[in-house]
Amino acid sequence: MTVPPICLDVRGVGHRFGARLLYRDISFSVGNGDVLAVTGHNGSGKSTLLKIIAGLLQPTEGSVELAMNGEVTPPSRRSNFIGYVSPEMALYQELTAVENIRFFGALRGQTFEKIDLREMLAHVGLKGRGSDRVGDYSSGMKQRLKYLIAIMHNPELLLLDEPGANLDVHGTRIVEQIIHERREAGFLTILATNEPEEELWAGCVIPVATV
Amino acid sequence: MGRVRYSCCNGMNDQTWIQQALALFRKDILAETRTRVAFGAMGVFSFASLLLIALAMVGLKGVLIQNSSGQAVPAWNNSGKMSLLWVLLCFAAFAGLSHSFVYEEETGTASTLKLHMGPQAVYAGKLLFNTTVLLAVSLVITPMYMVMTGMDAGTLPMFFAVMLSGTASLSAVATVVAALAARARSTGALFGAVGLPMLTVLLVLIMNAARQCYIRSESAVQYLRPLTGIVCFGVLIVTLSAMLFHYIWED
Amino acid sequence: MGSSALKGTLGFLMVYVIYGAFNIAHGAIGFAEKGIAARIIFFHVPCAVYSSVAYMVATWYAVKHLWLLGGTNKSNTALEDSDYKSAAAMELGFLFCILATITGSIFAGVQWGSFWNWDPRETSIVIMLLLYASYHLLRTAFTTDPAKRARLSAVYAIIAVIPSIYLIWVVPRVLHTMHPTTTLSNPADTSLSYKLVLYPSFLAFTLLFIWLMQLRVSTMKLIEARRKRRLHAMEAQR
Amino acid sequence: MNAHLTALLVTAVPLIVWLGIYFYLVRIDKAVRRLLRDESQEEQL
Repeated sequence: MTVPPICLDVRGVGHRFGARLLYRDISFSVGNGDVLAVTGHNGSGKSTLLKIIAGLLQPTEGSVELAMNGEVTPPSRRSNFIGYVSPEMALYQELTAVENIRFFGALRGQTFEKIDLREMLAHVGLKGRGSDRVGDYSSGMKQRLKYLIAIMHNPELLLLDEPGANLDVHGTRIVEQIIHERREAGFLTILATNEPEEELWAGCVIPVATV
Repeated sequence: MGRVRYSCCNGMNDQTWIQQALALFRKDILAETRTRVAFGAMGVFSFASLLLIALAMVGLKGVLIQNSSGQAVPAWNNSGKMSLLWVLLCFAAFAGLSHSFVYEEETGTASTLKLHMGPQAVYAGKLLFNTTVLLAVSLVITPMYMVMTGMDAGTLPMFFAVMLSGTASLSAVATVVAALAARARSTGALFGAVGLPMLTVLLVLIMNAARQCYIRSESAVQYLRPLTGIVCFGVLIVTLSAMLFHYIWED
Repeated sequence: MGSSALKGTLGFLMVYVIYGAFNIAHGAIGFAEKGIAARIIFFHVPCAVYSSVAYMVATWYAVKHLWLLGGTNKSNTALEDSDYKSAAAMELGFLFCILATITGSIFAGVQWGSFWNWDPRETSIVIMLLLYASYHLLRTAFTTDPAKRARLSAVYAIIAVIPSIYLIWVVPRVLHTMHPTTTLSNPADTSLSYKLVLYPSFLAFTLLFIWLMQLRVSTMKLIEARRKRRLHAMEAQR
Repeated sequence: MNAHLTALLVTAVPLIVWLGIYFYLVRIDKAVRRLLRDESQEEQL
């Protein structure tokens, strides 16, 4: 088990929507085994910052670099190293859980055996529900499936926007365990949250404030 | 999966955009077989229009008119029928082809796709899907139309060439306009209003080519020239769309 | 244009063209009403030409906009400027297209006895009118996000170049045309008295186009400035 | 009435229309210029 040195470098990032300035000059650098929490009140731009880190949004100022083994990954290939759980990123309602897993796996070139799938589903507490359509899932089950899809390729960087959304006690514990395992393994995790107990999962906290 | 395992490859390698596009295509086909929204909407729409056209033109049966060279020809003739078939297919395309982009935006899966694949792959996958659905619809509707209106196919190779190139170009235009319209709030109204002017030009070309199906000609050039017009139109649209798609798709 | 001298030139030039159209140019042979009808070409032809030139201008600025977006240093003013110029050219194209359609229809009514003949050029100009209209329709759909509106309308402008090129060059040749394609495109066939009026007319319409475009871009800038001021005021209140 | 006079009369109608448009445009142009000047001064303040 060898995880290469990971380094996420956020340099002077600022973003504005039209004339509205969200924030400016956010800089930090995190690496292997770090768990970082981004906090701030509603509308402060936590989710936007995660999107910028994932490369889904171009920041109006500054830059974000994800380096693996000291090599900077081009933004087009960044998604191979990223897992992302967010309320804005939905799964396909009319497909079953397994079909969703297979589709997103296929986009990364992953193929799964039945036994793998069973193990993965059990891990997030969806045992035996793999052939149900996601549209019939409860919101908590959808969130669990999102976790499964976000971590199934063991991403070096995991981004969690509102990590505990819609989850029950058992679900929260699974998330806690995932974060713990990733920290042990030397992966990087970033959460955006407002919940004080979720902030406790993180090693360091970055407050985002509107200018 | 139970514990975090890490291996360098993990059975995962860089997917080319073609493989990603094919995965998206397979996903869309699978979803389409579940919901049948696009195919159903287009099928019902074009069948209803087919009935309307057939009924509206019943009165023209046997009516003769003078053409530009003074000969008496039937008013409800093959090239007229063919033109109306294309108007029908054109409207059918606009009834169903926006679905593939709109539902990604509406259900919030668009941002998930953005994370997992590049814009070129998305464009290629959606174009492939839309072309397939439109071809399927025209495959069902055209024979029905021919039976109900008594339209002849004329020169068969030309007929098939027009159907194929026309359908492909039609879906190329509809796909890029659908992607544009899906980014707006009032998608439905916008899609038709923005796309139809572009399609009108294509329709003029297609009708011009379709007329050739019923004109006996010795030289192949007579057949090829109108076809190249259609094919060039489609190829140009696809090229420009592929080049510009990331401006449409990404924020 | 900037200087008022050019605006004055435009004013006098157009007066000269209007005077010349009825008093300098001789009645053309082969046209209805002893060639009186042909005098409309001094206004119809520049309008028709500018209805397609405007599209090319709009496309140029649309390409520039996307090119600036892809660049590394994005200046907001340059991005907005190219967007406004593209949109302004599209509006003027729409205007000239309407004028060309009306003048053409009047001419057709006098010359061929019917205001609408489904002549290929008439067909292509109404489709062009539709293309312009759909561009403006697309713009109205993105009122809340000017950057997105600018980007998407630039993409549409560039993609719609293909149908508009087909409209200008292919469609009129695909269908049989009633228009005199040679008399005006070949300068040797045009009599001197016509050249004396037609060329100044083109110049006048060029000046008019530039002036109108400047005016429109300025008003767009003013509208955007007001919108930004309102947003700032709202932010300050919070 | 000779043909020359008719031609002059026919000329008068579009001429008046054009002059109307022209001076209308000049007025708009002046107003826009003034507003733009105010705008840029406001930014400097």
